[in-house]
Amino acid sequence: MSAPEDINVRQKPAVAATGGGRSTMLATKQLTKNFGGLTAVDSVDFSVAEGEIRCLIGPNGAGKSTLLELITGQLDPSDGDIYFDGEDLTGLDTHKRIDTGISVKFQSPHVYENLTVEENLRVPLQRTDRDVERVLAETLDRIALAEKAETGASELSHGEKQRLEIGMAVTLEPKLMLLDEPVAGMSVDETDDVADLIRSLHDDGMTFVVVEHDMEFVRRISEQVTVLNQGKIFRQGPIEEIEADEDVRRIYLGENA
Amino acid sequence: MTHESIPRRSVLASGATALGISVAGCSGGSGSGGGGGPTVGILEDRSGNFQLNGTSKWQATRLALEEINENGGLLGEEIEIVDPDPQSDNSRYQELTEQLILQDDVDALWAGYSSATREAIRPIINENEQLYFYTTQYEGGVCDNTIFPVGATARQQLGIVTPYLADEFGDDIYIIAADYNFGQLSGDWVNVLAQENGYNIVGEEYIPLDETDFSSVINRIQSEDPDFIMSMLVGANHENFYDQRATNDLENIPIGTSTAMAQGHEHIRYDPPALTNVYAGVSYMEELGDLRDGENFVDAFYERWPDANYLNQEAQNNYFSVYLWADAVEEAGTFDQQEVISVLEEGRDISAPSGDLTLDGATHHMEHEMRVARADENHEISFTNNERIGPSFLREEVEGGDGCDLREEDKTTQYVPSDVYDV
Amino acid sequence: MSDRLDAGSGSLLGRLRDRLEGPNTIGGSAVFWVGFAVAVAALIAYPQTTDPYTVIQSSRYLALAFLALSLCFIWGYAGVLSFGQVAFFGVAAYAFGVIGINLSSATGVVAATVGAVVAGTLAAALLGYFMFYGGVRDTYVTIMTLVVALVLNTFMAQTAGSEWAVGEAQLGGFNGMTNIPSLTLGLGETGLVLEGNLFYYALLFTLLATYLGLRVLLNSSFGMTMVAVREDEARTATFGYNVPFVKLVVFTIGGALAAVGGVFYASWGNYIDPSVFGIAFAALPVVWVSVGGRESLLGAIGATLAIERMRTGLSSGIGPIGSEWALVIVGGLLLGVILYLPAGVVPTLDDLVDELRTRRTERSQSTTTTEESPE
Amino acid sequence: MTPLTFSAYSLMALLFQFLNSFGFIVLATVGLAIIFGMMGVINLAHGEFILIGVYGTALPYHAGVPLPIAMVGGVVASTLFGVVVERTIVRRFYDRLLDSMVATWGLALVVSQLLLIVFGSSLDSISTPLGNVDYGPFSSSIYRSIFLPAVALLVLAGLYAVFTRTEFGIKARATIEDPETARAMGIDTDRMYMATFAIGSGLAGFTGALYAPALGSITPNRGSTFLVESFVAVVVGGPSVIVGTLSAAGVLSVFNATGSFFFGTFVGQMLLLLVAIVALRALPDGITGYVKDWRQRRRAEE
Repeated sequence: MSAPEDINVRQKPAVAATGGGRSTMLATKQLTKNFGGLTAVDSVDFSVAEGEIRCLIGPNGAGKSTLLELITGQLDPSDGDIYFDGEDLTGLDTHKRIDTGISVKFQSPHVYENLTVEENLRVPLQRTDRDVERVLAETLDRIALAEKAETGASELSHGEKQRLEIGMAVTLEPKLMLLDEPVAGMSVDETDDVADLIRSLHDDGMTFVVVEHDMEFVRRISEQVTVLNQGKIFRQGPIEEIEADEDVRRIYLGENA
Repeated sequence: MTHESIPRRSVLASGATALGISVAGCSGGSGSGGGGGPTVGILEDRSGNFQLNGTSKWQATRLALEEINENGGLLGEEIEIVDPDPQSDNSRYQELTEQLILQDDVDALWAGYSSATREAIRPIINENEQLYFYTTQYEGGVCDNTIFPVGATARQQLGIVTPYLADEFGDDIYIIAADYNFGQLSGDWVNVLAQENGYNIVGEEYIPLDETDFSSVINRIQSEDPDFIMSMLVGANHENFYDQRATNDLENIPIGTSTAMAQGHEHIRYDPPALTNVYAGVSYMEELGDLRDGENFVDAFYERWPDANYLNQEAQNNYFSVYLWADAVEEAGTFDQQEVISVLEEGRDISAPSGDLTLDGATHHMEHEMRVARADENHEISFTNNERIGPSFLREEVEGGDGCDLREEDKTTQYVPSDVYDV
Repeated sequence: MSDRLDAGSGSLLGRLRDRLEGPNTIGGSAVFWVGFAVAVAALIAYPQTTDPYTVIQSSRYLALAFLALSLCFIWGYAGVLSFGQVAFFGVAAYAFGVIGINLSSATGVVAATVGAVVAGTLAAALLGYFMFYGGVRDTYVTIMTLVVALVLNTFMAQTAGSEWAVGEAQLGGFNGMTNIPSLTLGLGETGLVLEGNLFYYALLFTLLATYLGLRVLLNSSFGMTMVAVREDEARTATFGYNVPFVKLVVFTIGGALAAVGGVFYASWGNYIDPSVFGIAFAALPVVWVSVGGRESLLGAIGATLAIERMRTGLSSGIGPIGSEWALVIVGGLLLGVILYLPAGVVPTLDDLVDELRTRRTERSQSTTTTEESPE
Repeated sequence: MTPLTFSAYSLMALLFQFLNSFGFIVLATVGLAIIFGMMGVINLAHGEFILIGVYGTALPYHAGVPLPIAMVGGVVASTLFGVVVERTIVRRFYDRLLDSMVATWGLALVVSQLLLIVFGSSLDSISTPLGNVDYGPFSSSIYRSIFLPAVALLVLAGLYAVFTRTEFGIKARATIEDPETARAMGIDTDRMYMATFAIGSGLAGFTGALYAPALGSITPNRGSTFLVESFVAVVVGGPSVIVGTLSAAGVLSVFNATGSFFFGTFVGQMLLLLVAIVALRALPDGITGYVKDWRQRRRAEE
């Protein structure tokens, strides 16, 4: 599968990642989540500026997925607050948070296995004011699944499911997109496709938070990286700096090295 | 104690029918039976909640009809029997009643154990003016054009047993009864008897039909310490009361009942001493045998149904009422239901295993031979206090004392004690 | 076999079929609709060809079919297995009785019909709100609905005393409520009493309209939402759907369907008793829908008619098999279907037909290509 | 009816009433709770499993076997039946739990009707052993109010030991937690499911055996006697089998006993059901689900 040709592939990020002159889009204040005796997310102040592609890395169990689930309301925080576009999301139901302009793709593919690709896309799309048939065709093209529109989602490959899921999240035209391991288990080609997809959406003005292990992939899409370890923000900064950081290497990169 | 006052003609007729000698001869008229011969419908439960009582009723009805057929049928024709199993399910009863009336075109119908079943099919019976025999002992008061409730009523049963116990043991009564119409109305009747005779009701409670645990009931009875208990408990769940009574050594408080023993034969199914000192007001129990000369209904029953559990009070009602109907058909010379009802409404005497009974034409109820059946510590049954009791409530008390007379006016109603008494 | 009669022609029929067909309902071919029309015609002609009893009996089955539709709708399409749909059926039946007995005119019966459906629907809405906004899920919903039915069973069974009356209407306890009026259309004192064949037709057309209406609903975007909720609640919430609300709406509609059935049922026998809330009756809709196929409205209706007909037939025994085997056969059949046709009879048949058709098309295609290749 | 008045004796009667109710709910529930809690299968034939225990006890008893030995017969019968049912029916439904309800409902119909066909409309009842204890004007059955609740507690304690202390229990819990990992660790999950189902059926049979002499009439419909209480208790108890059953039985029997003691049996029944509904609304995952949450929160605060 190759990405449609109209997607503009660039090697360097278009925008500097830090807040600078841009307004803060997402901010957590002292966000904490306990599971039993374990503190999965520990007093995290995490903020993302509008227009960023922020990557979130860290060893297994660092609390990355938990942080995303706290932001979307899958989990309720034990303490702390979440702000999006200046609005306090804490305590809101998931669907209300989605309506403020957040979209999410979970770690393991969560498509509707018993529906076709097209039906999968219709589910989020039918809620919007958008022209369903037009957007459907566009999105199918964009995620390169036009030929499989009538195929049952259970028959898709892992990579196709990942793309479908991103496609579903995208149809809502979110301001902020949360992606949990969008290229896990993908071939190199597929990974490239997803990277291209993210870049093209970013060019359209979408902000991203991406949880990812694949540092190659992280380098391709992002400059600014946050490292979580044991539920806390361990480091935050440009990718080069993080990669050079001995402590980060020790806790995280060492694992993969 | 009115054994001798039996009109001769009826005894001869019913005796003759029983022996298969067709008095009226073959008239050839097939009555209302659609196309074929005469048809009788039996709807009695052989599975589900009421199978214990229903099976015996079904067996006795079949026995009577088969006897008639073996002896040459009725008006020279063999009676066809339609007897699906309604499975203790009232909505199935409704459906099957429609089927038997509209499709099988039955000339007479025997159906149902509980009052709930009777009430469920009553609209259908009324709409189709179907001749219907309801044979369970019941709360009484049904006054309905085409229905013949031939079982003893609460007034008859409680009327024999309550005064007997009060005379024997004292005036303080504790009432426990099933929490539905039958139980509540039976409770009302005990209250009526108490008002009339100056008894003292020290406790009264109504228990849901699915309750099986009676410990709190027993504690309350112990707390009130009555002279005797009147129990109108119903169904397999409630039987547990008798066992728990024995466990708690409560046999010294006698129990009067209209429901135990005669229907569910608890005195056989329970080990002694559970039913010790239970006094049932009954019209019949298997232990009574057959009071007719030269007949043995009980033997015939077990010969036909070797696996049967018990021949209960209701089964006897089914049995004699089949003959009552056959007798009326013979006299009417037709199976036409209206004509048969007219004949029945003239009032009839019948010699039944339980004694010589009379059908009261005006009320469609029976004058029964009532007796008190007592179980001793070995669950041996003895009968005392024989008395002939008529349907006095419907005949003399309702409608300001005018009574209900179905020969005079059409009715499809049920009277309750509170129509007449302040209960 | 053409799959689309005149798709894209923009004709009225075409647009109608667009609304009625979709991935969520079985049966969309021209053959299906022809068969459907034939079946409906047969059902319309049926009372003319049979005796009054069979018509009355069939009416009862048709009334029960609403209960099956109600469960099929919420379980098959939104994944909410309720063991207590009979609760709304029964509430409506009792409400119909209470209002109908108190207002005995024709207008009164019409009011009773409306009031009863509203009562059943509200009861479902209330329970649904209580459960879905309270976070009660999956199996717990199933058992909670069953417990609600059992509460009503226990409660109604003890309403025997004369103090349990609403106006003229005695609730009647275990004996049930009698003298419930027959369905009537009309105003004031005069009206058309729906009995016998008329009752049958009223039921048949209401059922037909309900079936087609549900097809339209299921193939609309709301139907897609229901399916999404059934497939994955959490994921659906992350697309901005208010899942508890969707389930509440579905459950309420299900309650309304059951309520319609309850009104017909009470009016059928002019009687209702607490056994409608009992566990034996509560299990029946689950039986019908499982056998017919939970994702097939038509399957649910068909299974209701077939199973109930069979149950009645078996209660008289079949040939040498005595009536005592009726329940054994029903239970065994249920086990067999669930074990060997887990999707239910109708979806399994549908798959089979699809497969045959594909095979045939493949074969004909292969022959066509070889034979017509010169062209 | 006249409500009972307060006195030392009546409070004692209330206590025995509570114990009676508690024993009944625990024993009625425990077999169902094991099968539901460990396997997720709702066994709608639970009442019939108990009934097999009742028949398995009553038949040998009436043939002259002493009651305690006859009771063993009841347990053996229901356990064997459970194994057969698991092998032939239930194991096909581990991935379709809702369907298992339908299947077991079908099974329930077949079993109770077959019992009717084979053994007739009723078996003779068995008298309750052990007599009663007298206090003031009152008395209570020793068997129902002391023996059975004690057995109920022993059963729960035994289950706790089996599932926490034995290798089988640990394997069974691992299987329930995550079947795939358990398989990867070399646990024969298939056998674990069968064993769990057998234990659940055996316990149902044990309940039947214990209640054979406390049930009054023994008819093929008596299975339903146990059904409602057991469902309510399983749901109110929540996912943790032992603690859940214990706490649900405790809460429900307090309401049931108090209600029927002071206001009559109808109020007792209604209270039990209404408490169940309220409990479910307030604690959608049952009592143990709530306790788990609460513990987490407390630990977090520390």
